[in-house]
Amino acid sequence: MPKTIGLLLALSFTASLCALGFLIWAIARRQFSLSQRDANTIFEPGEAGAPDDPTAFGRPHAGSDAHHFDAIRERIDFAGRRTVLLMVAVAAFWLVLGSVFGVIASLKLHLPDWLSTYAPLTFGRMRTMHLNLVAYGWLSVAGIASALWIVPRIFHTPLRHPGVAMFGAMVWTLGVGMGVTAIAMGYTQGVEWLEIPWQIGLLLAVGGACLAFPLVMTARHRKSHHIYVSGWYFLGSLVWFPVLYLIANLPGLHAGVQQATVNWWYAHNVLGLWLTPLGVGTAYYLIPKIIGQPVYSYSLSLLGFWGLALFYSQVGIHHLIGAPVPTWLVTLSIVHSVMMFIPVIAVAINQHTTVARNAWALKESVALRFVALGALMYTLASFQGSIEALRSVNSVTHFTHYTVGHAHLGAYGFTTMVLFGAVYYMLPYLTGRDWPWPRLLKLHFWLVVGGFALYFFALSIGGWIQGLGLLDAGRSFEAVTRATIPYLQARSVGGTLMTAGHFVFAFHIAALMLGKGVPRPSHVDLEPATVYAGVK
Amino acid sequence: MKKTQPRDRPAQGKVDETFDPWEQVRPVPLFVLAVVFALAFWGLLTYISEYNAQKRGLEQKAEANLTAPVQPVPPAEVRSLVQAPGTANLDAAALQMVAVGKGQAWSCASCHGEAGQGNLNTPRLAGQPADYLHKQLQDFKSGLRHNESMAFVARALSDADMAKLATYYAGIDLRTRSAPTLGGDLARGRVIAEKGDWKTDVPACFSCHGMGGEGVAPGFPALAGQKPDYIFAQLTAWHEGERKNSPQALMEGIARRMNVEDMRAVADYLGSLPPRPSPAPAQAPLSASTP
Amino acid sequence: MNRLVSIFVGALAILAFATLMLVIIPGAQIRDQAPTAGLVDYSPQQLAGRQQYVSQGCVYCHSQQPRAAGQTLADMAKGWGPAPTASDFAFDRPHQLGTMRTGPDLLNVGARLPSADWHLTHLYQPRAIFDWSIMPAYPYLFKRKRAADPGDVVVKLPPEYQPEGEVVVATQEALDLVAYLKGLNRTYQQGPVDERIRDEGYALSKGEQQ
Amino acid sequence: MNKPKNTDSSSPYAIGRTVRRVLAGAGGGLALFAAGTFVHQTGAWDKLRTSLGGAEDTPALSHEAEEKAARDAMLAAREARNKDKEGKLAAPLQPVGHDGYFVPPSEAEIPKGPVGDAIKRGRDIFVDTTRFAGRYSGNSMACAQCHLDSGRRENSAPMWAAYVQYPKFRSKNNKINTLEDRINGCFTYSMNAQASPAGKAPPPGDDVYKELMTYMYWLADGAPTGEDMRGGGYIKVKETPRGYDYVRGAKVYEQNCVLCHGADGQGRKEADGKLRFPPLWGPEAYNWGAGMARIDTAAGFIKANMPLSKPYSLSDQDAWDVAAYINGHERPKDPRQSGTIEEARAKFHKDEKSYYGKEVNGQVLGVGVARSKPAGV
Repeated sequence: MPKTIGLLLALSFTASLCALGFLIWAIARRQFSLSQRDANTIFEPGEAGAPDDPTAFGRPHAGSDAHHFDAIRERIDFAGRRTVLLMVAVAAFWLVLGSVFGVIASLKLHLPDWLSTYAPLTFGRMRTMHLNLVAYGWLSVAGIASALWIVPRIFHTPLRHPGVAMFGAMVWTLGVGMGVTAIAMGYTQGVEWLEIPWQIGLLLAVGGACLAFPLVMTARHRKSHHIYVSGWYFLGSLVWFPVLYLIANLPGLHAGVQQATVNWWYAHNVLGLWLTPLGVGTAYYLIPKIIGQPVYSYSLSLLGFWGLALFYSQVGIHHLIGAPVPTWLVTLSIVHSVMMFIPVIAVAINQHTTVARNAWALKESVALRFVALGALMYTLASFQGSIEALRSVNSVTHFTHYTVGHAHLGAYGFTTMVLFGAVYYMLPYLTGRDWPWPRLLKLHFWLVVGGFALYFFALSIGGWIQGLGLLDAGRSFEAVTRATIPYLQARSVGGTLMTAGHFVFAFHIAALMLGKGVPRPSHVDLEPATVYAGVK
Repeated sequence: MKKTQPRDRPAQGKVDETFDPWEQVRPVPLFVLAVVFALAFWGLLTYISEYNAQKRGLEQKAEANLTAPVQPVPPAEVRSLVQAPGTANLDAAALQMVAVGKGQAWSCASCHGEAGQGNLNTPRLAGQPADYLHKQLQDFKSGLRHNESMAFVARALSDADMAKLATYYAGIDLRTRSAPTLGGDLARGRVIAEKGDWKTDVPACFSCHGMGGEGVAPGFPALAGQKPDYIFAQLTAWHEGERKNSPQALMEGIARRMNVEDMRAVADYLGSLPPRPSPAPAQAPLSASTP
Repeated sequence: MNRLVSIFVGALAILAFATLMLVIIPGAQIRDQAPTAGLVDYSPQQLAGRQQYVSQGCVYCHSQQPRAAGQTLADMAKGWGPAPTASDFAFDRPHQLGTMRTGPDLLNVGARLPSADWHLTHLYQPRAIFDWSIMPAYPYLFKRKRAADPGDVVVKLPPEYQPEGEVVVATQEALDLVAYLKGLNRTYQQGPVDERIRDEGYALSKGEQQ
Repeated sequence: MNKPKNTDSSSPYAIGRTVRRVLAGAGGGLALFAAGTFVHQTGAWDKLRTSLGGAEDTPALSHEAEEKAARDAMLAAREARNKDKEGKLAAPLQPVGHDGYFVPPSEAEIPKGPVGDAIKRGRDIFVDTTRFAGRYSGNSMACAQCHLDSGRRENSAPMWAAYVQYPKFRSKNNKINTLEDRINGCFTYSMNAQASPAGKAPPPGDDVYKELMTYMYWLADGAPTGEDMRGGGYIKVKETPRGYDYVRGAKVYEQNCVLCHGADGQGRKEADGKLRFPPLWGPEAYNWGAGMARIDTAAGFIKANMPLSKPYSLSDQDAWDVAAYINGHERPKDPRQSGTIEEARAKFHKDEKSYYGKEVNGQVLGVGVARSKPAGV
């Protein structure tokens, strides 16, 4: 047995290290290269440094002289316009519904006799519906929408097969709706993150494939020589998610502890190889785009992307530290969790230096505020996650609300914030109108930031106290429970503020889509024929 | 933070159709390289130390296997080992409470087992001094001893009921012992039980609970054969101040001065003792001090 | 990084490697293990109860994996029982190891709380026993009746929770769930130690320090 | 993959620069790692963890390690001195624990062979006198019941302090006493050997003495002869202005002693009928001639040792009172008493603090109570 263990550990780690070493060597030797032409290219003269953002109120409109290429972009945007708009609307709906369920679940933790008469309203189901709605309804849908919008832009070509994408979006939405209904009725697979029964999961698979296909086709027909870093993340996540979802859902195959390893391999990879790339890819596009400055270093982009793939893919078992799984497996995941510092530092330098050197833009653009804050949260969440995976820290935080706080820092503080920014940025381009009430944007921002701060700190402190209590041999469960209740109440307040922000967000989207807002000057006659003509 | 005026920026190079965000050509910063290397060293060392620890752990386990712990009596035998308590003792009301319950109270046997043998932190009741059991039930009712489930039961019992139940369980002669389930150091447990740790004012358990831990009426419950998980749970509860109903606060003080490993060791040792020592112990006591 | 194929192939290769390390090899290692000697498969009623456990989402607050002594003694002190090994879960489909302890660990609840009546009272209204409990009540798993019919299991309740002039009886779902909870008991004697699979990193690192 | 189109020397990707950068990175990494390891080694990490409330690693009882170290040092110094031909090395210091008391050897240090066997037999007699020296034991007591922790406990007349005091002159019998004489006294008074099957204390030169003395010799290993050792004997409790009082003592007894010694002072019985806690008066207790029958001695013992696990928990006043209460009960008669109680009081109990020959509860104490039948062996 020691031989096997040694062999496996050595194999995994040397493989990862070799890959990393090769990557660094390749970067250093300029094997991945940008052409000199790329190097000289930034933005249009005059476009550089000008915040290009429809949420930058009070400045000359985007679409003024500075942004004459918007004409081309608008043609590109046009092809996928309806699909993206539909998905944003659906995502916002799921977000509102999901966060209402989340608030109900949160309230039930300190008002346990509230709404206890009907099975679908019980905590175990409310919490599950919340998770599935926000993960597969809001984050995935909004993330794909942002990918559908950004990928054509960075490839300089309109979205191919938008009809297929539209179909895929509908099937996916149907799948999420049916899945959540099934959970409410008590039909669940009983495994965290994989509750939606696989029969309904097939809808997600079909829908996902239909959404991925147009993106791959668009990438194949790209008009740019270079694939921008956002593209790597989007394309990577597109191949990763289907594999993950299919393997984890193979019916009848997984059982017992083995299923637990599959469970956390999947659950953490959904975050790491699906939601994170969608968020990072979006941030990688929006931050330099809004600011008008290039990201700091191409080499770091490479290190960030491949480091994420190498290390994030093997961190999942840190959810099973101290569990009945092989020791070597846990160690493997702990080491890879700490290795996550590498890609995170790389991404952090690239994104934060770009923002920090152009801090003025934060004042101008609400969208940038969301995205930059989200990117910052990504760094924090990843650092926190790496530290949380250390055995001594994990002993305290495992099994507690601290972990819930951490999960929300990643899924909400990072991904959701970035996607808020993406929606605020892209909708004016897609609808051709500006946001009707600029103040609502700021209201939304402060509601979710304030609410989330309360939420996160309450759960982190409360969870830490809970964890210490659980480790204290003589402490009764009563004492531990009583100690956490004030923090759970604070969490409910924070969650309610966030949900209020989501209502503002959804209302604003609805208003914009229903025709409110000042029309933006259009650059082109949006006829499909001219769209393609313009970019070919 | 350098504030850059947007319009001050010099135009960068020549115009290209590639109008999207892009990345500058800059090598990986040195400190990032250093972090990568530092993490690589750390990871490598973690693996090596893990591998060695694993190997050593297996060797230690192989040694530990040689000293096989006491074999527990399989649960199935528990019942057959109950020696019928003197029928004169049996009270119909007590039997009713034990088997069916009374009012809101669940039946005793449903948690403590048909023979009062207990499991994990549900204590063994068989053979405990009646006065001790009676006092505990009263304490549950009054809240002096805090246990919600037992308080729930005790609220439904009159003082006479408690006395009957205490007599009933005191009369059960159950010979099973418990396996040491906590993995404690049995040798250390034996030292604590037989000799105590006088320097920290932890007297030998046996000095009060009986030479074999079989209990000394009225105040000192039997420890021999009690569930190790229960003994450990109670010791830690005293240690932490969660339980505080021992006479003269003796156990509160003693447990507070014990460390958790000692509590674990002694719980395992006491549980694995036979409930009633045979009249002549097979081996001489390990310098038992009997004040 | 200007070619699609290299991104796709690289991404998939890395994921395949991760799958090998995290899913396939551990899966093979775990499946080599025979179920622990004392472990018995669930009865049909327990399986039905397990279905209830899954469907009510109990796993989101209750773990089923006490921690080992090498990591902490607190789990033992709470009476949650010995740390299990992989082969103690051979019949668990789906697994319910759980990651939260908003409530106590339940792997051995059938050993420490084997009373069906206790569980019925507690499921109907946890606060009838623990006034500080934040566990949901499950009134929809019970029926109120004027009088119990033969064969009905009446829930024992304190006066303040007893509906006036009615009795509370358990539905089949509640009885199944309780049967499952009573069956949760891994306190049988474990087999030889070296064959067990569980994370012993804590115990090992402690040994290393000494 | 594209080949670089131009590789001019100023490019950051020239091979020389690359190698230098990677080497610098590796060096920096090593330094970072070393710094991290150093921080970890200094314990800063553990401090941080503890300050955040993380569980501290529970150390083994520190006093045990300290005591073992003290003994090991003494033994090593002794060994070195034995080897030292010129006699330049100083004599080893006595082993002392963190509390300043002498550290007797641990059970593990009992040598093998005849000496070790004698030590063990002595220990057994000491701990369970009725069983291993039942022939000479006239009540239900044992040496270790007043000399706690098998004669090791400081301030409960430990054997390591007693051993180095003999032979010495005792006014009790007005002559030089050897250790054997002293133990003979224990049997005569504290063990009330008159009621034993043998009817008297062990005869001079008996194995009981040899074994007990071997055990005591071994316990005193490393203690200097003649020294008045710290923690030897019983403590002296200061006299209180209110003096001692039988009636007040009854209350103290009720609150602190009844649990173990019983309201009747006869101890408690185990399930198999064996006596658990020592009787404090009556036929199974020490007789009127024992040192413990003096109220000041008993108060010293009680104050420093009782109730078990709670030393020094009673106030001086309570210790005096409860000692008076206990010694205000009838017990086996003083074997030295040949005439009347008054004579014996004048001769043997003059000026001492005891109720011997005084009236308590309407009865003159000292008459003595005897067992209904001698315990068989």
